[in-house]
Amino acid sequence: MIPLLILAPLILLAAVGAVWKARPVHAALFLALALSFTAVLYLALGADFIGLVQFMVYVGAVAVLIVFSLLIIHRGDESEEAARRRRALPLGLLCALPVPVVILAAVSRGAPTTVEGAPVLSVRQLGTLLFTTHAPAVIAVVVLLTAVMVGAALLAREPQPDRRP
Amino acid sequence: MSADPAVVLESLRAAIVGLRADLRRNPGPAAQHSILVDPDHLLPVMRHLRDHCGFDLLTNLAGIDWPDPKLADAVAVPDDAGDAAVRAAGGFLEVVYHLDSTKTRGAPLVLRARTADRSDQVSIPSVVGVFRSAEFQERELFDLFGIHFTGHPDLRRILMWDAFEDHPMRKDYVAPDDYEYEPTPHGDVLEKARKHDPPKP
Amino acid sequence: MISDPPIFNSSPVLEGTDEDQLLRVSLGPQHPSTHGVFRMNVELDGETVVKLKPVFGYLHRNHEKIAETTGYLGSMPYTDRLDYICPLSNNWAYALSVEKLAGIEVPERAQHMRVILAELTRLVNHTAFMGFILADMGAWGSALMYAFREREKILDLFEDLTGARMMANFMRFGGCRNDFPDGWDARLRTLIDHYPHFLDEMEEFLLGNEILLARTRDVGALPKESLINGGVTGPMLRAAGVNHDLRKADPYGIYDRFSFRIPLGEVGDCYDRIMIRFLEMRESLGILKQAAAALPGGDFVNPKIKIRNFKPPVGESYARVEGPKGELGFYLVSDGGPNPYRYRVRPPSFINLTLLEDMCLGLDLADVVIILGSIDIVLGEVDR
Amino acid sequence: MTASPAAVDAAGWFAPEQLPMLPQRLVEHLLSLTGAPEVLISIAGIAASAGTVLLVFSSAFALLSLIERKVLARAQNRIGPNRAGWFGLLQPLADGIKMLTKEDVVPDKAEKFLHFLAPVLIVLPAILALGVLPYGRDWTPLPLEAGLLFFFAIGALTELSVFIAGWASGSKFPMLGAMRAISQMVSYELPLILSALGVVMVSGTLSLQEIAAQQSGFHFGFIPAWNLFTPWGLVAGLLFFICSIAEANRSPFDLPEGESEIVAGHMTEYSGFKYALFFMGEYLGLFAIAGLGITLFLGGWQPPVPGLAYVPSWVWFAAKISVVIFLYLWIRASFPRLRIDQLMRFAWLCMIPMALLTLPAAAIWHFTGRGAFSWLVTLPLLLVPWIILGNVFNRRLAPGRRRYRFADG
Amino acid sequence: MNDATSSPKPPGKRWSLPGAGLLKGMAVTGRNLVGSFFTKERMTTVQYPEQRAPISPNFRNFPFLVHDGDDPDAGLRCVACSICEKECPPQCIYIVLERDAEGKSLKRPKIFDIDVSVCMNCGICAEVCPFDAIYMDGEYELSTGDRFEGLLFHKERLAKSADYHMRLRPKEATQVMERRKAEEEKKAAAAAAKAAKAKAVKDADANPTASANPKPEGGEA
Repeated sequence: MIPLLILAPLILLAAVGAVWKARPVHAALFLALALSFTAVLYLALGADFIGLVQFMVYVGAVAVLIVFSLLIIHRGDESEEAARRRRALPLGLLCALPVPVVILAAVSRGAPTTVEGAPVLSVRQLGTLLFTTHAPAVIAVVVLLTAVMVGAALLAREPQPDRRP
Repeated sequence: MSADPAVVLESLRAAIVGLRADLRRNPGPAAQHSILVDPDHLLPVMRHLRDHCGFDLLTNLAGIDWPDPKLADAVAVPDDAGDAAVRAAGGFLEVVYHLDSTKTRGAPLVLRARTADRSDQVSIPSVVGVFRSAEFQERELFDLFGIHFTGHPDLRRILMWDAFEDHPMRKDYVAPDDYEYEPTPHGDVLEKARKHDPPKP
Repeated sequence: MISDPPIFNSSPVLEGTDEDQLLRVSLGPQHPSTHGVFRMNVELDGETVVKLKPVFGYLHRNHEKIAETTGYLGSMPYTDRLDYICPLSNNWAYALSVEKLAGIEVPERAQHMRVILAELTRLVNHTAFMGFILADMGAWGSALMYAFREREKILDLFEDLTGARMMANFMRFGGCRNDFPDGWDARLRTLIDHYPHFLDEMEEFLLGNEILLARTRDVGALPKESLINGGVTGPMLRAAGVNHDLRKADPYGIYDRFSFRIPLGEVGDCYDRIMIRFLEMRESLGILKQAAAALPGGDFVNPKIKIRNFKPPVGESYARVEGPKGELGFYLVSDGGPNPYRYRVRPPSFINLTLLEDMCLGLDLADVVIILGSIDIVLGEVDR
Repeated sequence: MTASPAAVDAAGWFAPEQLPMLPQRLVEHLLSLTGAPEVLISIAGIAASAGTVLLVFSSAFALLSLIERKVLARAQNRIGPNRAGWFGLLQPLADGIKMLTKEDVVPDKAEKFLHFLAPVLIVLPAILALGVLPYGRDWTPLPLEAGLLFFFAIGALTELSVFIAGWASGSKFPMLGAMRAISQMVSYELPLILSALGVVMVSGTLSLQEIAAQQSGFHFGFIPAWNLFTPWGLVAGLLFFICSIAEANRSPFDLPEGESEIVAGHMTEYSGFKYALFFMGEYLGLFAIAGLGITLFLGGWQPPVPGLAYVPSWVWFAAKISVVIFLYLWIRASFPRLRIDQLMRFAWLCMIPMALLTLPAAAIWHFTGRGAFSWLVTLPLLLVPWIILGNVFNRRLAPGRRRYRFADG
Repeated sequence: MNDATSSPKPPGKRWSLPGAGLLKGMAVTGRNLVGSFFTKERMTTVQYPEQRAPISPNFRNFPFLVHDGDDPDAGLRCVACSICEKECPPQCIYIVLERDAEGKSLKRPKIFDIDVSVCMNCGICAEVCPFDAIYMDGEYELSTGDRFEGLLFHKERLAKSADYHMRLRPKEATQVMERRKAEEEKKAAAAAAKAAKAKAVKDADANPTASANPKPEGGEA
C-alpha cells in the first residue's frame, strides 16, 4: 500500500500541472511526468513488463512526438491562452464533478483495495498467452495500428513543393 | 571578335546610330587603349558587346576620382580626330570596365564612362541587367566613390557600415582620427612622414 | 542571345513559404566554417534556405587607399596580405602589372622562378582547400591534418627561399628579390616526386566516400551561362565546363612553353569543384617538373631597374594572373609620381560570391556551408 | 544476492572471478556483524554494487575522454594531450577542474529550471542502463527478467532530455539542434530495436544474463558460438552497430551538434559543469550501447578462445567493450557528416527494411537446424537485398559516372 | 580541345559494393594511425619548449642594427641617412640624427626606434640600406608584458655585433664582409692617391720650377 500512497498524489499533481500550465511545452512535460509516475506505480505492483512497456511507449514515443510537433509549430501566442482558460474553468469543474462521486461510492462499498491474488505472470507466460489464446485480438490490433499508421502518413504528407533545383 | 578598341569602335558605330564614344590612347608602354562611352549609350553598347561581339565576361569595374580633368586626359589621351566629349573645367568620377571573352583568347577590352561632375550629377546607368557580375562591384564603387548607379536593384554600402557618410576612396577624403589614440612615438613618425612627401591635393 | 539573367530582386523568397514561420539566423561573422569574418543573414523555413544575404566589410582596411600613399615597392608586402593563402601569386600579379606599366622585361631565370613559385602556391592553396572542405563536412580535421602536413613541406621551401613561410614579399619589378639558396632546387625535385603519394592518399580518402558523394553531388550547381554572366572565374567556372584558364586564354610569363592541360567538369556542382582542383594539382606537378628541369642560369632580376624612387611613366595598365581562386588582376594608373594614382585589385573571391545566393536557395543549412567552402574564399581578398 | 555466506569461503571472495562482487559482499558482511536489520543490509548491498558500477564507469569515462583525443590525434598524425601528467593521464582531471571553474552562463531567455534539468536527464538514463548489463559470469548489478526491455525503455528518455536542452536554451541554434536530434533518434530507435529482436527470438528470453549465457561453447573447436557468427547475426550486428552510432550522436551521425553548421546544437547555451555533464551522458550512453551490443552479438563475457578458462569473465567483457569503443573512435576520425534528409532517408529506406529482413532470416536459420546448411539458405537471403538496396541507394544519391575532359586549347 | 575523357578514378562505377568507399576511407585513417607509430616522416609535431625546430638561415623576423667591433655605440654602421625610414611601408622606423654643439652632423643616429608592434618584418629596410647597417633578425622569442614601451625597440636593444650577423647568416655576412673590404681597399687606395697628389702639389710649391705638372689633376675619385 505504501507505494500507492506516495505515488497517487504525485500522479494527480503532475496531471493537474499538465492541465493548468499555460505554456504548451510545460504542459507536455508534465504529461510525460504523470505517465512515468504511473509506470513506476506498475513496477511497484510487481508488473514489470507492463511498467516498462508503459514507460517506453508513453514517455519514449507519445510524449516525444507531442513535444516534437510543438517544436515544429513554435509560433504560438500564449497571451490570450490564459484568458480563454479563465472562461473555461466553470465548465471544466462541472464536467469533473462525477469523478469524485464515483470514487467515494466505490470506497464506501468496501471495494477490495488490496491486490493480492492477482496472478503474477512472467514475461514468457505473458507472451505465450498473448499469442495463443488471445491471438485473434492481437492480430486485429496489429491491423488497426498499421491502418492508422498509413492514414497518418498520408495525411501528414501535404504537398511539399520540391525545392531542389 | 578581337579586343582591339579601334575595330570594336567601328562595329559599335555601325550597330548604334548616333553613338557618342571615342577612342582614348594609353600613353604608357602597356598600350592598352580604351573607348570612352557617353553614359547614356552605355547600356546599348554593353548589350551589343555581349550579344554580337562575344564579350561575355565582365571581369573588372574600377572607379577613379579625377579632381582635375587635365590629368585624366593625360592618362587617357584623346586623339584629336574623335569628337572629344571635352569636359567642362570641373573634375569628374570615372568607371573603367574590363570586358573579357571566354571564347576568344587575348587581353580584355577597356571601356570608360564618366559622370557629369564630382558633386551632384554622379550617376551612371547600372549594367547589372546585362552583366550580373557587376552587382557587388557597383555597390563597392557606390560605397567607396559615391558613384550612383541608376537601375541597380540593391544599391547599399557593401564594405563600410551603413551609417558611414563619406566616400573613402575620393582624393579629397580626410580620414577621421576619432579612434582612441595610443601614446607611442609612432604618432610623430607619421607627422615626419607627412612632411617628407605630403599627399597630393 | 542569352535572355537577361533573373535580375536580382532584393527578396527572392521562394514561393510556398509563409512569412512568419521563418527562422532568421545570422551565420557568422564568428562561425566555425565561414573561412574568416564573413557573415550571411539566412532565413530558414525549417531547414531549407529561403533567403541569404552576405554581409562584407569586417576585414575591410582599404588596401587600395593605403597603396595610393605608399611607393610602388612599398605596396609589394601588402599584396601578401590580400589572399594570405597564396601570397606569391598575388606578388606576381602586382609585379606583372607594374612591369607592363613601366615596360620592364624580365630575364629568363626569373620567369622560370616565377612559374615554379606560382605553381607551388597553387598546390598549397588546393591542398589547404581539400582539408577545409572536409572539415566543413564534419570529418573532424583528419583530412585537414594530412593536408597541412604536406602544405608545411612547401611552406618550408618558401621560408628557405623568401624568408617567411607565407608573407613572401619576394617578387620585384623585373624579377625576384634573391636567387635560390643552394640545395633548394634539389629539395624542390624531391618534393615534386613525393607529392603524388599524398594526392593518391587524399583521393582514396575523399572521392570514393559515399557520404561525401551524397553531400556534394548536385549541390550548388548553376548553368554555364549564368556562371559566366556572374563573373565567376577559376576552378568554379571550369568545373561547369567553361574552358577559360588565363594561363592559356591570355598567356603571361612563359606558360606557353610548358605543355599542360586544363581539366573541365560537366555539371559544376561541389563534387566537380573538388575533382577539378585535384586534377589541377596533378597538372601543376607536371608544370613544376618541366620548369625545374628547364631552369636556366643568369641573373634573377633585371639589373637596370633601381629599387628606390621608382617612377613609371604616365599611363595605366591592367595585368592579371590565373590565381588558385580565379582571375586576380591589378589595375594601376600612374601619373608619373613615386606613388600610384589609382591601384585597383580585381579580387576573385569577392566576385565569385555574387552568385552565392542563387546557389543556396532551396537547399539546407548544411549545404550552404559546403557551397561556401567549395567557392574557396579568403576574407583578406574579399574585404581588401 | 544471497545473504552473507559463512566466513570460511571468504577466501572465495577474493578470487579474480568474484572480484566485482567483492565490495557488495564486504559491505553486507560488515553490516551483518553490527547486527543491523535485514532490510538495511540488502539496501546497503545494492548501494555498494551500484557504487562499483558508478566508480568503474566514471573512471572509464575519464579515461575514454583522454583515449579518444589520443586516438583521434594519432589518426591525424598528431601526438595528442601529453602535457598534463605522465603521457597526459591527468588530462581528464585537468578538464574536470577547468569545467568546474568555468563560469556557468545561463541565457536570460532560457527557462531556468528546464535549462538546469536537461543535463541531469541526459546522464540519468545512461547510468540506469549500465546497471542492467551482465558484466561477469554471475554478476549483473540489476538482474531483471526483462533486462533488454528495461534498457530500451530507459533509452527512450534521452530524446526527451535532448529536446528539453534544445528548447529550454531559447536561442535559434539549439532549437535547430533539438529538432535534428529528436528526428534522428526517433528514426534510428526503430532499426535498433528490430535488430535486437532477432537475438530475443533466437534465445527466447528478454533477460540479458540468459542471452549472454546461451552464447557459450564453440563450433568446430575454435569459432565461438556468438550470435555474430550466424548469418542473420552478422547483418543484425552490423545494423545494431550503425544504429548505436546514431543513438549516441557520434561521428557520421553527429548532426544534432554539427559544429560546422549549428555551432554545438542543443549544447550551445551550456557552459561549465553542465557542458561536462552532457559529455558524461554521451560517453556513458556510448558505454551502455556498446555493452548491450557485446551482450547481444559478441557473447557478453564469453571467452573468445577455448583454452583460457582461468581468465575471469569480466576481463573478456572489458576487452570486447574496448575493441568496440576503438571502432567508434576510428569511425569518428574518418567520416564526414550526413545531411539531415539523407540521414532520415538512410534510416527509413535502408536500415528498417534490412532490420525487418533479419527476423525471417533468423527464423529460417533456426528451423533449418542452425548448421552449415542453414548458412547456405539464409546468407543469400540477406546479402542480395543488401547489394541491391545499397546500389539503388547510391545510384539515387550519386547518379551517373562523372567524366572530366582535358582541354589544352 | 582534345576531349581525353579520362578521369583518374571513375567515381560511382556501375556496380559497387555499398560502403566500400567508406571502408577505404577508414583504411587511410587506419594506415595513418598505425603509421604514426613507425614512420617518423608522418609525425611532424615539435614539442616546443623542449625541442626547437631549426630556423632556416633565410628566415627574417624584426630588423637589427649591425655594429663592427665590440662597442655597440661607436661601431654602429648606421649613418642616420633615414632612407629606410622613408621606404618603410608601415612607417615604423624613427630616426633622429646626432649633431654636435654647432649643428654639424656626426653621421650617427641619436635615436633609432623601431615600433615592433607596427613592423611587418617585410625586409624592405634591409634591402634599400646602402650602408649594410640593418638586417633582418632570426630571433623570435620576443614576448613582453608592456604593450607600449615593451614593443618599442631602441637603438641599444637593436644593435648587434657583426659576428652575430656572421653566425646568423654565414653566406650573406661573408658577402657583405667581402664587399665592405673591397670598398675599404678602394677608399684606402683613393685616400693614398689623394695623399700622394697632395704631397706632389706640396712638393711643387716647395720647388715650383722643378717639375711643372703637365696636366691639371682631375677631381679625386
